[in-house]
Amino acid sequence: MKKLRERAAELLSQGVVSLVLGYEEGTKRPRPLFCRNSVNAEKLIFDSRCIHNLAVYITKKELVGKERFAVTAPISTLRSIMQLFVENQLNEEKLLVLTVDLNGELREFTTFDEIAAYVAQFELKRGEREQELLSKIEGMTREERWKFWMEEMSHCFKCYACRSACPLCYCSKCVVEVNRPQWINPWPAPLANMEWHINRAMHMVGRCTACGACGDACPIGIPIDLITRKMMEDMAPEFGYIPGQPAKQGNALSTWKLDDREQFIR
Amino acid sequence: MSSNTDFEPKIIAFVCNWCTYAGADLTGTSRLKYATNVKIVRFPCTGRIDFLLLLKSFAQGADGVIVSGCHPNDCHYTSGNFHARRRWIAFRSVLDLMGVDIRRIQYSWVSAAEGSKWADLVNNTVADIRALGPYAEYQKVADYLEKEGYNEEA
Amino acid sequence: MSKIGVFICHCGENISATVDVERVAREIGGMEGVAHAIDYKYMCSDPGQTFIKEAVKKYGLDGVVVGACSPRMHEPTFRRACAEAGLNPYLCEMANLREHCSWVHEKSEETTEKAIDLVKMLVEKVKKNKPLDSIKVPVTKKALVIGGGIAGIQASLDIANTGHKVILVERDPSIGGHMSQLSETFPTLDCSQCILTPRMVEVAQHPNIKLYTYAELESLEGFIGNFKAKIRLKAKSVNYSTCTGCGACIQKCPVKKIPSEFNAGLGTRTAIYVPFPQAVPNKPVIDRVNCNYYKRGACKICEKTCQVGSIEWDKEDEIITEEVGAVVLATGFDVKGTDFFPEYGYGQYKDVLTGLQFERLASASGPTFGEIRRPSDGAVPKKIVFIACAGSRDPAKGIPYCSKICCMYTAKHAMLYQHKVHDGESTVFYMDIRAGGKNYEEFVRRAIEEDTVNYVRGRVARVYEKNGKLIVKGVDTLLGGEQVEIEADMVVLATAGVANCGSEQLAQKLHVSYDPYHFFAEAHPKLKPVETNTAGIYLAGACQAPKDIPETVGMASGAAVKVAALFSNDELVREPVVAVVNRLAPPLYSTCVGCFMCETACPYNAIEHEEIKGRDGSLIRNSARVNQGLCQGCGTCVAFCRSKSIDIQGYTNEQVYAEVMSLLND
Amino acid sequence: METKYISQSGIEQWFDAIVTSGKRVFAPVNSRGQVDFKPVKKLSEVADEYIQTTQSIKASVYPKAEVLFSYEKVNGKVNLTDFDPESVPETVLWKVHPCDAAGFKPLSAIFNWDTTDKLHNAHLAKTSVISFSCSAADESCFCTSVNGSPGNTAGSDIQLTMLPDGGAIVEILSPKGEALVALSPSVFVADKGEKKEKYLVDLPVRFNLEEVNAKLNKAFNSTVWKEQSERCLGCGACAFVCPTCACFDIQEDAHGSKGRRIRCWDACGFALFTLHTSGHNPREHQSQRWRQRILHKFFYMPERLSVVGCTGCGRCSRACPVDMNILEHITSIAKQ
Repeated sequence: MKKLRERAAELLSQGVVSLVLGYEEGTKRPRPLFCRNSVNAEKLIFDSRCIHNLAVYITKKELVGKERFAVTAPISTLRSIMQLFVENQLNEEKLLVLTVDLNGELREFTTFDEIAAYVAQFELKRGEREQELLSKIEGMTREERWKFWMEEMSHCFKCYACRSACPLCYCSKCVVEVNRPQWINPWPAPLANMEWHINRAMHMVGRCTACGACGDACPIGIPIDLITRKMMEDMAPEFGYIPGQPAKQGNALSTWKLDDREQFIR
Repeated sequence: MSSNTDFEPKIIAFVCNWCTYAGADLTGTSRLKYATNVKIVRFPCTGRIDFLLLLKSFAQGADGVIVSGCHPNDCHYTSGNFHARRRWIAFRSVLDLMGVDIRRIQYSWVSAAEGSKWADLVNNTVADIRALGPYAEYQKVADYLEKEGYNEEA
Repeated sequence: MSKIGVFICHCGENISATVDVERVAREIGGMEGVAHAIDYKYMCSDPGQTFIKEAVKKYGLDGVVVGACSPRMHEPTFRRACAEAGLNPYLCEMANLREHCSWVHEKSEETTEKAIDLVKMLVEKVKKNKPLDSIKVPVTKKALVIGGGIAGIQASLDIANTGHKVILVERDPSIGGHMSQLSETFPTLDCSQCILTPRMVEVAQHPNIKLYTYAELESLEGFIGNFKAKIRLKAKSVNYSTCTGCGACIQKCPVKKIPSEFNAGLGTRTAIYVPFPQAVPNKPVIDRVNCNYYKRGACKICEKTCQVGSIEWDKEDEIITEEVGAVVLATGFDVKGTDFFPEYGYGQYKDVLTGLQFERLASASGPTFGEIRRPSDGAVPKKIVFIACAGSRDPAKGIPYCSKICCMYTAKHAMLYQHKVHDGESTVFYMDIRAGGKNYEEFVRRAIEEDTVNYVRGRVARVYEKNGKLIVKGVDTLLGGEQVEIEADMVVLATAGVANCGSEQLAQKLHVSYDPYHFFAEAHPKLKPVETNTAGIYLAGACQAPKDIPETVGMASGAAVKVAALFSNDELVREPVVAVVNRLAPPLYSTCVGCFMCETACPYNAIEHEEIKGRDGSLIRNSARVNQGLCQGCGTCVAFCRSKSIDIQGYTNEQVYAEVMSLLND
Repeated sequence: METKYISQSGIEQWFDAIVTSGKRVFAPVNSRGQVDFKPVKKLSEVADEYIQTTQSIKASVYPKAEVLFSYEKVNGKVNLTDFDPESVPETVLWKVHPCDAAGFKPLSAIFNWDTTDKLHNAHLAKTSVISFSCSAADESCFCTSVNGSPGNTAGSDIQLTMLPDGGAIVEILSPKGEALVALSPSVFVADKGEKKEKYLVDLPVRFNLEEVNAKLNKAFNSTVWKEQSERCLGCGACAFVCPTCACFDIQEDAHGSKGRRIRCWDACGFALFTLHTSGHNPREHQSQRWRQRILHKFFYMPERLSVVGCTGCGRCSRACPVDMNILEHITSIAKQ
C-alpha cells in the first residue's frame, strides 16, 4: 500500500499521468477515488475490501481526459480491462495499470499481453455466495426458476445501477433507450424488467468476466450478477474460451465453429 | 399440462429468405397441406434474426416460435446461420436459466428443396405447442405493472 | 398517416379457390392507413399492373402491398410497376398468399383469416418502409475460369474473343481435362485429341487469356463484378520461364513406376513429368510426393540433366490475388473406380476396367498405342463384356441418377473393339439404351447391326475370376430372366459419373449451392441452367451434372455469353438491401461506440473503421461504417449490434418489429 | 390531537381490526435479505430489527408505473378509459418512519405546484399513515439537520412511540387517525404521562440548513459539483429510493388499435433525462446532473415550494453503489 501511494505520487508529480484511479476509505467500505494530485495519493488504499470495478470509469472520456492515466486494478478489474481492449475501447498508450500482487509487490502493466500473462495465473472460481445461490437455482425445476426470477424481477425498479456499474456497458445509447422500435418497455414492470435482464445477459455472453459489479450495485439486492456469471460458465466450454480470460481474437458470440452444438435444431 | 383440442396456438416463424422461405414456397408449389397456425416473417438470413423479436413475440401473445434457415455450410451469406446457431445456443441457455419455456422455440434447418420438411416442421410444432397449451404463464404477466397479487393476498 | 394501396390477386383460382379474396380486400380496406384495397383476377397481368399504377396516382399512395404469389416470383414485377407510376419501388411489398397460404391450406375461415394476417403484416411493414435508391457498383471486366477441361477451354476462348481478359486456373499440370484422355468421340468417331489440341494451343496463345496450371483457387471474396480471387500456384519445382520443354529430365528420372493419371493408372510416368505429349503447357512439373529428392533428400539427377538450370528445389507454393468480375466454374466430373463394386471384384481383377481406362487402351497415345490388350498379360481379349449403368441409376449405391454419357460411350467402346479385334466377340449388358441426341440412336444401331455387338438387356450380378477367365453372371430380362454366363477375357464397367473430388469444398469457398451428390446447383433447373444462386458465378459442363462434349461446349458458350453480358456494362445496379451504421447530429455523431463486434461477424469484410473527428481535427470517436459495395445484406451485424446502431435497409428493426407485432395484436 | 396509551396486546388487536376492516396494509417486511414495505395481513409479518427500509413508502402514493388512461379504437371511434380515483383502495401504512411520513409534503408539493395531480391526490386521500418514532439511527441518518426529528409527526395520521413494556404512546394527529382508532377504540387507554422524547434516538444536527441554502445560492458555477460527482455512475438508485424524488416519464404502451399511457419513475441522474431529440443535452455531464439533484432538493424546492426536498432518511447514501454520501457532500458544501 505504501509503495502504491509512493508510486502514484511519483507518477502524478512527474507528470507521467494526470490521474490515478484508485480507492479511498468510504463510509462503510472503500470507494473509488479520482486522485489528481500527489497530495491526495496519501488517501489511496488497496486491499481485499476494494471491490469496485474501476474499469467502469476508464471508457468515460470526460472523466479520464486526454492525458495518460493510471488505474489501480484487482484481478476482476484487470479482466474487464482486457475485455475492453478486445472491444477496441482502450488505447495502450494512454493507460497505465497498477496492481499489487500476492506477494505485496507493486506491478505495472501497459499492454493487453502483459495483463493477460498476469491474469492467466488466476482461475476464476465461484465464491461462497455464488456457489450457494447458483446451486439453489440449478436445483430448481423450470417452473420454479421462472417463479424465482419473476419474484426477483418484480422488485427491480429500473434504476440501471447494474448497467452503470458494469465496465462493459459503455454504449452511449443503451438498447433500452432505443425507441424506434421500443424493444424493451421502459417502465418498471415484472416482464419489462425480465426482458431487460435477459437482454443484458445476451449482451454479456462471451464478454462478461464475472466481476460481480452489477450484483453489488443493485440497491434492492437482485442477484443479477449470477445470470451473466452462469452464462459465462456454461458458454465457456461450448464456445471454447476460458472464463475470465478474454481472448484477443473476437468475441465468443460473433465468431463460430463448424461443430457448434446443434442437437436442439430439428 | 393437458392438451387442449380447442386451443389454436399462435406461432410465428422467423425464416431466412434463401432456404426456408423458398422451401416453404416449394411446399406450396407441391400443394402439401399444413396447419394455418404458423405465419411466416421473412428475413434475409437467420443471422439477421434478433433474439429480442422472439422475446417480444411471447410477450405479445405467441404460444410458440419457429426459427429456421439454411443447413450448415449452405448459408447464402456463408456464415449467417453459424452466427445464428451460436446466438441460439446462448439464448436458449439464458431463457432456460430464467425459467422461460424453451420447448416453445423450435429451431430448424429447412433448405429450399425441403418443401415436405417444412410442412412436417409446421405440423409437428403446432402439435407440440398444442400439447403444451397456451403460454399463459408468460402472457399473463405481460400487462402487469406490478407483480401479480402484489395488491392482494397471493 | 400512411396512404397504402392493397391489391389482392385471385391468381386465376389459385388463391381465390381457398381464400375469400373479397373479404381480405374488404377487411384490409378498413385498416388504419390503408387508402385503397381491391382484388383482381390476375394482378401480374397488364390490366392488373395498370390498376396499381393508376391507384398510385389517383390516391397518392405512399406504399403498396400486393397480396399474390411469392415475392421470390413477382416482387420485381410489382416494384417495376410502382416505379413506372412514380412510386419508389422499395415502397412496394408482397404478401405471399399463394405458396404460403392458399396452396397449403384447405378452403376455410382460418385460411382466409391467415391471408388477412399476412397482408396486415406487410401493410404494417410498408408503413415503416423508406424510399431507397439502387446501389451502383463498378464491374471488373475480367473473368476467372476454374477448370481447364473442354468446358473451361471453350468458356475461356469465348469470353476472350469478346475482348475481355480471362484467368484460367487448372489443378493439373496441363489443361485438356477428361476430353484429352478420350480415344475417339461419339457419334462421329473423330479423334478426341485431334479436335481438342488446337483449342488447347489457342488458349495458351490467346492474348486475353492468362493461364495458371498446377494451380487451385484458395479463396474468393467479394461479389458480382468485384471478386477478389486468391489463387494458389502450386510449386512446380521447374522454372517455366527458362525451361525449354526439351524433356531430357524426364528421360533420366529414375522414378519411373508411378501410375499415370493421364492413362487412368494403366501406364506409368516419372516423378518429373509432363502428363501427356500434347500437354499445354508442355513443360514438366516434379511430383514431390514421389520424387526421390523430396522423399529421401538425394537424387537431383534431373538437375544435372537440365542444360538451362530450370530445376527449383526450394520453390514454394505462391498465392496470388486476381481481381475479377465474374467466375465460371468448369471443374468437370470424375468416374467411380472399379474398387467401388464389390460384386465386380472390388478392383482386384486387373482385366476389369472402367470406361475411362478402356479409352486409354483404345487411344493411339495410350499405353498400348491403341491396341486392345489385357492389362494382366498383354493378350488381346477375344471375348469382352461391357456393363452399362455400373453404379448409375442405383439408389442402393447412392447414385440414383443416370450418368447420361455411358450408353453412348459403351456403344462406342464396343464398336472400337470390334474395329480393332475383328474376330472378337463383344457383349453389352444394359438397363435401357438412352441415345437421345443428334445421330446418337443411329450410332447405337450401327454398333448392334453393323458391328454385331451383342446387346443383352439385364444386369450383371457378379463377375469373378476362374482359370484366367472372367466369369460374368447375369440375366437376360428380354428372354424371361434367363441366366446368362459369359467367360470373358475383359470386362469394362461404364462406371457412374460423379462430382469431382473437392467440389463440395470449392462450392463452400465460392458460396454456391450444390446438390446432394455435390454437383453444383444451377439457379433454376430450366430457366437459369448456367447461373448459380450466387450472382456473378456461372456453371459450365459436367460440374453441374454429367454431360457429353457437345452439351458441355454449348453450356460453356452459354456461360461465356452470361459473362460477356455482365461485362457489357460499366456499372452494375444492385438492390439497396445493405446495412447502414447510423450517423447523428453532434454531440453523439453516431450511437456506434466502435466495439467492432460487427466486424468479426461480417462474412464479407464489409465493416470499416471510421474516425469521427471534430472541427479541430481531434478524434471524437471510432465508429463502424459499412462498405456498401461489399455488404451483401445478410444483416448478421444488425442482430449483433447491442446499441442497435446498425440497421439493414429493407429489413430494418422498425419494419420487422412492426411485422411481428401485427401478427400478435388483435 | 390526543395522546393515548396502547398495550402490546392492544397493538395486536388494533392491527387485526385494521386488516379486518378491509383496508390494505403495507408494512416493512424482511424478505430476500432486505426490509421493504409489502402488503401484510398479520402483525407477525412485520419486520423488527432494522434501521431503515431500502425503499421509501413513496410507491404507495406514487407507484413505480401507473396507467394514466387507456384507449381502444373500435369502428373508427376511440373509447377512452380515464384513471378512476375510486379504483384506489383504502390503504394503511404501518410502521412508517417520521422521515418517510415527512416526505409526503414535498412530494405533494411537487405534484400540485401548478396543476393538481389527480392520481397522486387520489392515492393520498385513500392513505392513512401510522408512523413509529425512531429509537435508533445509523451514520446515514440526518433528519434533525433538515427540519425533522426522530419523533417528527409531520405527515403522520397517528404516531406510535414504542415503550419498553411492548406498549406505545399513541399520538392521534388527524381525523384519519381518529378513524383508525375508532376501528378498535377499547384498546386505547389514557396516556400514562411518559415523555416521548425519552425514547427517541439522539441525532445531532450535522449542518445548518440556512447556511447550506446561502452557499448553494452562489454555487451554480462551483467546481464542487465536478469534484463530488466524479465517482457517480449516473444510475437512478438514489432517486428511486428517495421519499421525495418525483421525476417521472410518460410512456405509450400501444398495440395495434389499443393502448395505454403509463407514467413511470424517472431520475435526473440519467443522461437520457434531459436529452433533446436534436442530440443536444443541456445537462451533458454527470456533474451537471449531480448539481441539479442537490440544488433541486436544497435550493429550488425551498425557494419555490417552501419545503426542503430532503427528509434526511439517508436511503440514497445507503443505496449508492459508489458511496455518494449525501450527508458528507452537503456538510462539505456547508463548510466551504
